[in-house]
Formats: sequence, C-alpha cells, structure tokens
Amino acid sequence: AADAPLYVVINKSADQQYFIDLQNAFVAKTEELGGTAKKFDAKLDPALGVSLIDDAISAGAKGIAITVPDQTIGPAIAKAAKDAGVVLIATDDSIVDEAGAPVPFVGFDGKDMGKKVGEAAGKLLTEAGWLNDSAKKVGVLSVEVQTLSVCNDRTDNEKEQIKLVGVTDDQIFSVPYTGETLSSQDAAGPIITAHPEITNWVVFGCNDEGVLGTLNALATAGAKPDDIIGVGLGAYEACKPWAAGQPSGWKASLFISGLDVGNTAAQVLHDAVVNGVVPPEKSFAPTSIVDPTNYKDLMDAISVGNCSK
Amino acid sequence: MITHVQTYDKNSLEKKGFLNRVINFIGTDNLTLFLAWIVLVFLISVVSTWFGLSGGSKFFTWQNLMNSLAQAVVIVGLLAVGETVVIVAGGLDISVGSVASCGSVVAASVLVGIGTVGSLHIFPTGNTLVAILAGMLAGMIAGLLNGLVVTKLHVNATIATLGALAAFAGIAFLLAPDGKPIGVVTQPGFTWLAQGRLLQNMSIPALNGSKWTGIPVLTVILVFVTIIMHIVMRYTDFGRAIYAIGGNATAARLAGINVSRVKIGMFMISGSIAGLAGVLLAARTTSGNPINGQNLELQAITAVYLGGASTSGGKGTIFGTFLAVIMVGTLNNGMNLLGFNTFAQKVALGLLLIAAVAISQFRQSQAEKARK
Amino acid sequence: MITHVQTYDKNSLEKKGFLNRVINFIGTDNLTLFLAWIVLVFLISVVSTWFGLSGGSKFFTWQNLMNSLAQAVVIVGLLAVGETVVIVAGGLDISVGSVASCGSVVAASVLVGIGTVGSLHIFPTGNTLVAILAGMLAGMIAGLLNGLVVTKLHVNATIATLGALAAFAGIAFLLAPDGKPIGVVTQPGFTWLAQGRLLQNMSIPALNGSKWTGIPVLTVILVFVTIIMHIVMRYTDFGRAIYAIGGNATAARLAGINVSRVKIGMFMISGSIAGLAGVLLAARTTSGNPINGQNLELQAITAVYLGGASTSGGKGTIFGTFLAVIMVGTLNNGMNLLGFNTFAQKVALGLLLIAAVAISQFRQSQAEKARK
Amino acid sequence: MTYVTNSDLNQVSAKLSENQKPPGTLEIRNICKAFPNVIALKNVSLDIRPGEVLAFVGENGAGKSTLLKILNGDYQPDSGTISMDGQQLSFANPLEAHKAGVRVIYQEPEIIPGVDVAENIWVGELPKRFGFLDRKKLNEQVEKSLAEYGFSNVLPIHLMGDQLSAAQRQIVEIMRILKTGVKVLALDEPTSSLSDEEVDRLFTLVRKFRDDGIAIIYVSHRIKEILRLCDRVAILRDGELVAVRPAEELTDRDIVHLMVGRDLSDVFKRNPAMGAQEVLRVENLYSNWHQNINFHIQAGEVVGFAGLVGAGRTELAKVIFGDLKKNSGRVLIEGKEVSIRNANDAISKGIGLAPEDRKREGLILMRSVLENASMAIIKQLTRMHFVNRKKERSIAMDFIEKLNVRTPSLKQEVGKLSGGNQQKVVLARWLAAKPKLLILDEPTRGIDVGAKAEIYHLIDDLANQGLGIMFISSELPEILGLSDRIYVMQNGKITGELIGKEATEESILELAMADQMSDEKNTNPSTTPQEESPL
Ligand SMILES: Nc1ncnc2c1ncn2[C@@H]1O[C@H](COP(=O)(O)OP(=O)(O)OP(=O)(O)O)[C@@H](O)[C@H]1O
Ligand SMILES: Nc1ncnc2c1ncn2[C@@H]1O[C@H](COP(=O)(O)OP(=O)(O)OP(=O)(O)O)[C@@H](O)[C@H]1O
Ligand SMILES: [Mg+2]
Ligand SMILES: [Mg+2]
Repeated sequence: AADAPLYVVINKSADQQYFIDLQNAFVAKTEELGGTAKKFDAKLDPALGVSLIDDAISAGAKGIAITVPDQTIGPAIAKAAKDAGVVLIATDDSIVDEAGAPVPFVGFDGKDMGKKVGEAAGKLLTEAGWLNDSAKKVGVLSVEVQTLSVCNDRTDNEKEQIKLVGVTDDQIFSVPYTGETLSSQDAAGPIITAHPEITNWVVFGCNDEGVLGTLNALATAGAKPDDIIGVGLGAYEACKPWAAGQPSGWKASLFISGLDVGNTAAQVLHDAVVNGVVPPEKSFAPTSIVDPTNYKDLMDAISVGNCSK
Repeated sequence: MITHVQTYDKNSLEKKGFLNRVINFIGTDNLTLFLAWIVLVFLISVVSTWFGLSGGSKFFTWQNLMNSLAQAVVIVGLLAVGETVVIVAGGLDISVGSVASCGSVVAASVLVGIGTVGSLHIFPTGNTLVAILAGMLAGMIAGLLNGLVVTKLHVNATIATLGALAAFAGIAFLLAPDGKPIGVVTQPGFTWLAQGRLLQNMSIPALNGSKWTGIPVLTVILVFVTIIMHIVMRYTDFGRAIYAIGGNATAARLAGINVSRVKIGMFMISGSIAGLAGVLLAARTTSGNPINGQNLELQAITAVYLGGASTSGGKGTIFGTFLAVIMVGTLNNGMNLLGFNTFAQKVALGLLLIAAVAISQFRQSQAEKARK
Repeated sequence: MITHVQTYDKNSLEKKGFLNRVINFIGTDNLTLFLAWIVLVFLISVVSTWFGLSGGSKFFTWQNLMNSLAQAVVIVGLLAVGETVVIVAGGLDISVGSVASCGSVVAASVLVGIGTVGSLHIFPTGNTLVAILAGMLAGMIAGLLNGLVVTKLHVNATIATLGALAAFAGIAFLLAPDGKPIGVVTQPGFTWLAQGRLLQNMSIPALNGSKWTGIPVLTVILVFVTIIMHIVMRYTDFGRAIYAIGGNATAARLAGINVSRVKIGMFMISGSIAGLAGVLLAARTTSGNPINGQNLELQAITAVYLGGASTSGGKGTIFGTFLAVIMVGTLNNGMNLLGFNTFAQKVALGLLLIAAVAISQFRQSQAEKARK
Repeated sequence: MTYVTNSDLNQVSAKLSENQKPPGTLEIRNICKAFPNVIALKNVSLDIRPGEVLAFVGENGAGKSTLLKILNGDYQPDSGTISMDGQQLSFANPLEAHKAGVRVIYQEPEIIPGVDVAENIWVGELPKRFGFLDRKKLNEQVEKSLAEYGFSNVLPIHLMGDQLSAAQRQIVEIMRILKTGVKVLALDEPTSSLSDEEVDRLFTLVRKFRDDGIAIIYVSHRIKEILRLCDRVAILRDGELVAVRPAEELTDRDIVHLMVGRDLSDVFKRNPAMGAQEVLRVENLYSNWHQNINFHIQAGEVVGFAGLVGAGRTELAKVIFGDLKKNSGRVLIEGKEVSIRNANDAISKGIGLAPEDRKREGLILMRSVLENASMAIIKQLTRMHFVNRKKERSIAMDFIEKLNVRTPSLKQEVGKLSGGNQQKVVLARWLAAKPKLLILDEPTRGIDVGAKAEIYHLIDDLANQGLGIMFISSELPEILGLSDRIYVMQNGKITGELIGKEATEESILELAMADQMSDEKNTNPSTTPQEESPL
C-alpha cells in the first residue's frame, strides 16, 4: 500500500523487553488498520530523540508515538511535529509543548507507575506487620537510575508512597545503578552489608532488571525470601521465578503491558489521521499489580509465555 | 636511483590539472571516503527500492537533507572536529562527551539562572551570547585541566581523559540543581540556535516535492567551526606543531617546539568545541540536561578514525573527519528512512566503519604492494 | 667488562631476600598500585569514620569481602585480563563488551533452548558445561573475526574493534528470540556458577562478627584465568611474541615471528575470555540478556591502563591489571558502603585513575629525572 | 654574537696553545652525568674554540652523545657548568640552546613521518606571512640550500618523512642546522649512513662553518675522517676525558690506543678459506627495486656489496630474506631452489639478516637485552611453548660476552644502551641463530673501532667456520679489507664483480657511479667552495 499512512513509533530504549513488546504491538496493530509503521530507537539520548522526530517527518510519517528519552525535550519535538503538521502522541512519559499544554498521552505516567508500585509495597509491608514487630528492623532499597529523570519520577513516588505507611527516611537506602541487572547487583551488595541491623527488606526500583539485581544481591547476602518484599516494575523478570514455582523475593510487580500501549497508541494515531478524531488528552492502558497467584490471569498470553522463556 | 627520485618529484609538480586540483583539495586519502559516501547514498536512495524497501525515495528531499541529516550530524560533528586535533597530535580525548554535558548545564544555568549552587548564586542573564560563551568557557577550563594532567603530571592522554570522562560526567550532575535538567524553552533567543533557519526565503526549487525551508543555524555553526579548524591545522604554526608532535614528539622537542604548551592549547581547543557542542545540545533538546552528550565520545572518535586519522598520530585532516561525520549521519538517517530496526542498524554501522577503512587500507597497500 | 656483566647478574641472583622476592613478584611497577590500594582501603575503612560516615567499618567483613567485592570484580576482571593481552601487543579490543553479550545469550540459549532462530533449532541441553563451552566458542569466533579483519584487511585494531563493538552488540540482540532476555533461574546447575561457594565449611574465624561463608565460584574462576594468562604471557613463546610485537612489529617480523598468526591468536584469546565473562554474566544475573556486558569495555580498558600497561604497547602485566581491577572494585564497593550517590562516585573514580597513574609516573620520572 | 674574522683565526688556530681562550670559546667544566646503573660522564672539562673543529672519539658508551645532549639542553648535568665569554649557558630545553646559537645533530636522525622534507627541515621555525605558514617561501629556501650544498638530487623536498632512506634521513638532520645565528655546532656521527660522495659535501660544509668562526664538535668512529677534518681530538674513555691533542700530533694508531687503551693488531685479518659448497645463488632476479640480479656466495666466503646510498642493497637483502617480494628469478640455497615468503622461512632455510636500521627494524627498544638476543632462536628454546629460560640466559650471556656488549645486565632495556652496543645486540641475535648465510647490512654503522675490529674478526671466524656472508657496507675500507669478492651495485643493478686483489676504491667508485661521473665533477670535494655564500 504505497499511499497507506505511515506511523512511526519511537522509544527511549528499544532494546528493553517492554519496548520491544510495545513496538511489535504497534506495528502489528497499524498494519491491521491498513497503515505502515517504522520503529526508531532513541538509545536514552535526548538529542537523538529530537533527531529521530526529524527523521520520522522526513520519512513521511503522518503520526508519531514517542516515549521520550527525557521529558524536557517535549517542547522541542512538539514544535517540530506541529510545524510539519504531524500528529504526535506521548507514550508512558507525558510531555508538554512550548505553550506548556500537555501532548496527547497514551499509557501510564511515570509518576503514576511509581505511585502504584509504592502503594503495593506499602500494602504488602503493612500486611506483613513487620513495622509493628519490635523484633524486626525494616529497610527499604530504592533502586535508582539517578541520571535519568524519568526513572527518578518513578522512584521518588515509590518512596513517597512507602513513607505513608510509616517508613521513615533513615530506613530508605538508594541503590544507584545504570539500568542493567548487573550494575544494580554490584551496587546493592555493599549497601546491604553496611546495614546488618536490618532483618527485613522492601525492594522497589525503576524497572524489573534493577529489582532483580538487588534481590540477587540479597540472596547472596543470605536473606530469606520470606524476609523480603520485592515489588518490580514491568513484571517480565518477576514472573520467571513464579512460573518456575521457585520461592523468591518477588512478591509483586506492576504489569504494564507494552502490547496494550502499542495497540492503543496505534489506534489513537489512526483515528486522528484517517478519521480526523482529535486524540483524547489521556488514554490509559490497563495496568495492574500482579502477584504469583494472579499473574497468569492478568497478563496477556504472550507475556505469560515469556515468563517460562 | 637518483633519476628515480627526481621522477617522483616531477610527477608531483606536473599534477596541476583541474581534476588533480580537486583531488588534492579533497586529499587522496579522503577520496575513498568520498566515493564510499556516494555509493552509500546510491544504495539508500535507489538500490533500496529494488528490494521493495519504501522510504529511500525520501532521501533527496529538502526536509530530509536540511532538517534531518544536516542537523543530526552537528553535535557529533563538532566533537569529532575537536577530537581530530587531539588524535593527530598522537593523543586521545575520551572526555569530550562529558565536557559537552558540563557545557550544556552551565549554559542553561547562566541563561535561566538556578539560584544558588553551593556558595555562588546564579541568576538568569537571559542572554544567549553570554550563555554560549559560558558553555565554551566551561569546556575550555575542562580542557585546560586535561592538558595540565597530561603535561604536568605526565599522565598519558588516553588515561587522563578516561578519568576525566567519569569525573566531568559526575560534575555535570553536581552542577545541575540536584542533578535535574534545566529547561530553557522560555528562551526563544537561545532555542533559535537549534530551530532557526537562514536563507529561508531564497528561491530554491522544491526537491521531490518538499520545498526549501532554509539552512539550519546549527549546520552553519558546524561548517564555520570546521573551516576555522581546517585553516588552523593547515596554515598555522600551531597546526603544524600538532602534526609534528603527533608524528615524532622527540623531533618536535628537539626542534624547539614547546610540546607542553601546544598540548595544553590543543586540549583547550577540543574542550571549548565540546563546550559549544554542549550549548547547542541544550538548545536542541530545549534543556540543559546533564545526560546531554553522554556516550557521544565513541561516535566522535569513530568518525575521526573513519576520516583517515592514524591511531598513532601524525596523520589525519579536519576535512576527512567532516566527510566521515556526514557518512555516518547519512547511514543512520538512511536506515531510519528505510525502517531498519535498532539491532540491524548497529550491525550496519559496524560493518560500514570496517569496510570503509579496509578499502582505504587496500588502496594504500596497492602503493606499497611490495612490502609484506 | 665481561666481569661487569657478571657482577650485575650476581646482584640480581643475590637479590633473593624474602622482601625482594615479594617485590619481584608484585613487580616494581605494580608496587605503587599496591600501595595506593592499601591507602584506599585505609581511607574507606578507617578515615571515613572520622568524617562521621557510617558503613566503612563494614569493609572488613567476610560478607563484604567475599560476597560483594570478590564477586563484583569478576566480570570486568575477566574482560580486563583478556584486554591486557591485546593492549600489550600494541592493539586495543573495544568489542569485548559486545562479545560478552553474545556469549551471554548463546550460553543461555543452548542451556534452556529457545526453539527456532531463523533456520536452526536450539533445544534445551540443560548442561552447564556445554553452555559454558558454547559461550566461549561464540566469543572465540567473534575474536577470530576481529583477528581476520585486522590481519587480512589490515584495519587498525582500534578501528576494527570499534566497528565490531557495534556489530556484535546488534548480533547479540538478533541471536536472542526477538531481542528478549532468556531466563535461566530454572537451572540450578548453571546459576551455581554465580551462587556456589567453595571451602564453605573451612573453620575460618568470623571477621567483625560476619562469619566465613566460603569463596565464591566466580572468584575462583577469575583467579584461575588470571594465573593461566599470567603464565602464558610470561613463560611461553606466544607471550614473548606479544611483547615483541607490541614493542616493534617490524623488528618482530624480521626476527621470524609470524605477526599475523600471533595477532589472530591473541584476539581469539581475548574473545574466548570475553565469552566466558558473558556466560558468568548470565549466571550471575540469572538471565541471558543481550544488554549484559554493554558499556563494560571502557571499565576493562581503564583497568588495564591503571594496571600499568602502555597505550603504545610492549608494556603491561596480567598481574598489574588484576591489581587495578581489585582497586577499582574496592573503590566502587567502598563508596556504596559509605552511601555516595552516582555523581560523587563518577568523580571519585575519575580522580582515582588519574591520581594512581600520576603517582606511578612520578616514581618513574624520578628515575629518568634527567629527561626533560 | 661575537664573530672573529677568518684571517686572524687562521693564524690563531694554527699556533694556539692548550690554555688560550679567544672570545667565543665554549668552556665545559667538570660535567658529571649518571644514569641508573651507569656513570656516563665523570668530571669532563674542556674548551671548544671558535673556528676549530674538535673531535670527540671514544668507544661505544664512552659518553659522547650524552655530552652533546647536555650541550643541547636535552639532558641536565648532575653537576658542572658550561659557559661562554664568562656567561653561563645552562639550557632547560633545546629551544633555549637554539636561541643561544647552539645546534646539535643527533646520532639517530629524528624525522617526522607525516610531513614532507621541507617542513621536516624547518620544523619549529617555519616561515610565516601574516601569521600563516608560507609554503612557497619554505620550499624556496629549502630548495636553495639543498642546491647550495649539492644535496638536491638525493633529497626531493616533497618526499614524506616515512619514505626516506637512512641516508636521506641523515641529510635532513644536517640541513636542519643550516640556520643563522649559529655559534656552536655539534655533530654526532653524521656520516654513519652517508656515502663517501655525500661525506665530502658535508666536510666542505663543516669547513665553511669553521672558517666563519663557529665552534664545532664532531663525533665519529671513523678515524680517517677525523684526521682529515678536525683540528683537535678529545678522547673519552668510560665517561672520562683521557686526552685532548692537536690532530696533527696524532696518528690513527695513537687515537685507537688512547680510546681502547691498547693497540689493535691488524684490524682486517682475513684468511680466505673458501669452501666448495655454494650457500646462495641468485639468478635473473627482478623486483620493484632490482633488474636482472645474478650472484652467488660460497660457504666460507665473505662477499661485499658496495654502492652508493640508494643503490638498492638493503632492498636486495630484504628480497632474499623474504621480507620484500621478488617479481621473478630464482633463489637457490645449497643448490636447491627455495621459495622464501617471510623471515620465518628464511630463518628455517638458514638465513640471518642484521638490518640496516637497528632502531626501526632491528630491536625492540623497550624490551630487555635478553629478549632481544634470543628472539630468532626462541623456537629452539621452547618445549610445548614454554621457554627454557635457563638455556636462554646462558646462550644470550654467551654472545653478549663474545661481543663485549656494555650492559649492566641482561635485564637492561636495549633502548638505554649506547648506539654501538645496540647494534651488537642485533648481531648477537643472529649469531645465536647459527645460520648458513648471514646477511649483514651496514653491520658496523655507529660502532667504535675496538668493537669494529672485534666484529671484523668475528666475520672472519664465522666465514672460516663455513658460513657464507653477504656483507653490505658503505665504508669502502672495510669492504676492501674484508671481502673475498665484491659486487658493486648501482640503481638496482649489479654493475660489476671484483675479485680480491683487483678491487680498489677507484675501481669500486667507478662501477658505483658509472653514469654520474659527469655531474660528479662540479661537486668534487677538492674544488674550493667559493660559490657557497656564508649563512
Ligand atoms: N637515557 C639513558 N638512560 C640510561 N642510560 C643511558 C641513557 N643514555 C645513555 N645511557 C648510557 O650512558 C652511557 C653513554 O652513552 P652515550 O650514548 O653517550 O655513549 P656514546 O659515546 O654516544 O656511544 P656510541 O658511540 O655507541 O654512540 C652508555 O653506557 C649508555 O648506556
Ligand atoms: N618512497 C621512496 N621515494 C623515493 N625514494 C625512495 C623511496 N623509498 C626508498 N627510496 C630510495 O630507494 C633507495 C634504496 O634503499 P637504500 O638506500 O636502503 O639502498 P641501499 O643501497 O641499501 O643504500 P644504503 O647504502 O643506505 O644501504 C633508498 O636509498 C631511497 O633513496
Ligand atoms: Mg652516541
Ligand atoms: Mg641500505
């Protein structure tokens, strides 16, 4: 279809499983709707994010869905899209244009995700009753990519939420990492060592990889799964021990389906471009905290399949 | 043998035809690169369609050439030009990416002001020129530090700048108010650096139905800096000293060249240019973000080598680097147009670098064929 | 005059006091590094408390030394050991990180199986040894390719491996089923590589109240590989050839050394070790993730230079690299113990590298004080 | 600067007694310099007067180059002073030395590979217009001075530094000092890779400087040259000044005696014991450098290869050694045709090559004497790839002692040895390999008379032990003194073969420059250099 409308999906780091799902779903949905699609990778580089918008426009895109490598580039890309008369929507990390007006948004706000994860961790912690048990000392490990504002949005909100259930600042320890499992694992080890007084741990972070690394480090330090509340963000690493029926520190994870976001984004763009529907300011894809008991029902088939890969 | 040498001589004198002039200007070393680039463009814009890939036809549109390609190459281009000076002198500056980060943050800070950092208060100046100079100054100071470490502490350049890479990256974040990006959208004068266009209303015909929208200010800056540095390297005693030091530092020292001073100067130049790149990053991303510029060093260094510089120093030209930057930019741009995925793009980029260098090696080895 | 030589040799023969033995073993070049490390440990474990920083006291606990430090250095350590060989030979292998990624994915694939990749079917073997060998083989092939590009296409090693860095990174993703990580939690035999402990029930007294939990398998592997490579570099003709080529390739060639073959061999070694590092990455992170290993090359290269290798080749020791790896590991470990944030850590790492090299430079310049 | 007119100088220099100091005398006082494990200079004191050429002679490692480097501000003395007309001359770096009018040519030419000859010569002092490099002026002034001193036909100014032969590199070094304001000039073995013809040109040049009232230090191992050129001779032994004498009072035997502390009986003792067996035969060999080369070398025979620089002898050696490609022709070892594709083949076929340029092709400067000496035999020293270090040490030590290499220990970095001792290490490597055919390309370049004599005897011994020796040299005396047969090359061809007696300097030069006799006339040393304008 030569005259089929072209849509471009740009993600901040297209080599992470979540965005791989998102982009694949976006392409599939677009083609189902009779359009064509291209996938770009911003490699966590803000400047590249801007360049890719130009490339997308050059490629003749009618609509662009972007997960920005950094929210501050919003105005720059919003202007570029507007000047070229291309429909722009933000996925997962909301952005604003030069006037400060929000760009139509699909998915979940980073803050929103952090809130959900924090809440879940708080809930599990209260249920465990560790805070009231004088025999137990609770420590919270917040696994942070301190150089990425989109990650800080998440972890800041997670910390905010956990404090609502009675955790104090001096109980929260930051684990600085770079986004991959190994760096989180290496950083967490000594931090855990530095606090032998802690008997029970709560772990959350910027993504499942980060939480996984820290949980591995806790295991190495001899912490028992029962003394750990690990809440991930993504659920693609969390569900693996669940699927294998292995005891682990993973107690829950926020399942954010890249597939759903991809589908919805494609649909919204298509409606706007072909049917002239003004994109809704916010369209949320379903998101849910999953745990070993319910993940099979709440996650889609493909994601569940990956759990046993 | 004597005649033998004289003939060598004559040839080089006879070479005065127009074509030879052109080739001399491009430089025979750069010729391969230039041809390789032509081939690449042909592959993208024509051959791709034979394989039913859409998008290639969009390559030759003003929108693509001027808005995508011409802007995408600017940042790495600037870093690479500065890097060339250091590499020709037999050194290596791995810190350019982090220096750019610092420039980015500093420029944004003095522009919109960030209240108090430690003891010093930074109030908004709102002045683009001041911001640019501040960013370049930050880069120059970073370069000076590199230079002092290399010349006074006698730390090898590669190692010194490996250290600086980490150190300056950290400093960039420490400079920004608790590591957060500093937005500059409120400064049209500043963002004009990235969004402005020159010669907009020149009557240039549309290209494949995309009409002329002018030359990006960014691109003009890159070209300007490139030309300046080309002249510096080729016609000033500083430039010649760089080649001498890179070729044989002992010879340079014995000839009375103040090696230390030249090296410090060179790091300050590469630093200032990196600082400028950082400023433009801030303008382009509408934010003085400490991660601006991270991981750009390898791209810049790649371009310099692709441009024909020798890893052992003494060889390399600004113009070659410039060609290489355009080459890499074209590749990335083309693959996005054609919709290659990120993994395929990585493979292609790697193969391009190897292929291009292998070819020029082959050409040279033809000359020294006898040698084993 | 003959007596002249003999007397000198006598001296070196007489030098057999224990201290001299130790120093000879450490190597005078490595001595600075060793002392610097002692200082660093002192800063972390003692001085930090003077500034009211908690956590430093935990440095000397088995938990920290054996579980955190001893394991954190393994991956980069392996890469650095392989890298040393290449750098001593006057080359540079920037692709090690990506090669590790490939090793990681390949090992996980053959272990748990990933059904069909393109035309070939990969079924689970569940066999740890097969997985290890597969990962190393993948690395060796990658190294062979590097070697062929360098020797047959005459592409400079730095440039060739810069290209390979990008290419292999892409390939790692293309190898994994649509680029996604492959979990290996279900393979206790394999994860034992990372979680296993040796000499667990040896009766070693507790350290600061943390009791002995054995030596990690990972650490044993690193030490083993280090010793092997130390012997290869020091006592075999291959090792000699590496030093000779790094010192003066032409002279080596004219002395009958088959430079091409040695270079290919060296890249295959560095590749295999990187592959092994990848395998261990998969075991350690319990997932064969194509991102594993990315951006580790700079850390590995940093360690090699910090370990005293010369950027121009011909100088450097496996043992020096090993010390440097421990040094960097100690710094990161210590700063996490003390709760520094990312930014401060970057700055400190950079300064450490520069300081350490500057000091050893200073020591050497004392010797050659005469030289300007 | 204080110039003394030629006329009164000529009288002065004739009858100057040791303690007179005309203005502009360079006074060196109690210079000491030590390196790790070596004392290079011990309390050296002497005067160098304007308008005289003072020779420094001494064995390898005597400290000659070190003294020159101190003069040049490249090294700093541990103690002692250098002064002129009562004012201290202590240079922190070569630049200061240049400013004060002191210029030193180093023993090993330092060339910048990436830039052309013209820029190599004026590097650091490039001519400028409006602050920008003036290439036109640069090329003009270089072409002018090259023509002026008769080097223009051997040194095309557009050649890149890395295309230059050993000789061409040396000429560039020499041209570098032809600059104004020179008061003191020091040349460290400037002729070590020059052909006689070029040596003559250099000498006319040096004499002119002397007549301009410049103080000149001339370091060389070629005693004949010294007696030809120099007014006084200073002899160094193990870093100590043992004597300073007017040249006319000395014979070469005296100098040798003062240098090595003993007499050298018949330097060239060669008793041919040619074996019947033929080691090497080359038939109709063509290469990018050579046309129709035919020659053969018998076992036990020393075959000299003479020719001007650039005749292609080095390349011929490398073609035979398999390092350069031959286009056609046959190479036979002991009668059997062989194909040698690389040095490894060559060594396994029993050929050894000690290359012309030890720094660039011979040695691994940063590695130890031991490793350098054992490189060619490392295969024989290994079992299952493990080096037998005990055996290695004993073999290396054996040859290091045979050749009298001055080194604190086998562990010493070769780069820290003196020029001559470095050359000996290369020879040690190849002697250790015990080849059938040994190719020596300028084996005595930069080597002192004592060591030379030893090497000559060694060559003789080796030949007598049945080795065939291909002996490439630009020093006619040693070619004549040592060779059983001599091939003369010119411009890639063998222009003649001379057997024992019939070879004389004349007959060789005739064959070496057959088609240049014409343009030889006007650059003949004997003709007085009146057309040469003073700088
Ligand atoms: N940079 C250095 N480091 C250590 N030792 C050195 C250094 N330079 C010279 N030497 C030593 O100082 C001594 C004098 O060396 P020098 O080069 O002056 O001798 P030379 O008279 O020039 O010998 P040759 O005739 O072989 O050139 C030698 O023993 C040499 O090994
Ligand atoms: N790239 C080049 N351009 C011009 N001339 C060259 C080049 N390379 C080599 N030559 C000439 O070829 C000549 C052959 O090499 P070489 O001088 O070593 O021959 P040779 O007879 O061994 O002289 P020598 O007496 O120095 O041994 C060199 O002298 C040099 O002048
Ligand atoms: Mg000398
Ligand atoms: Mg020669």
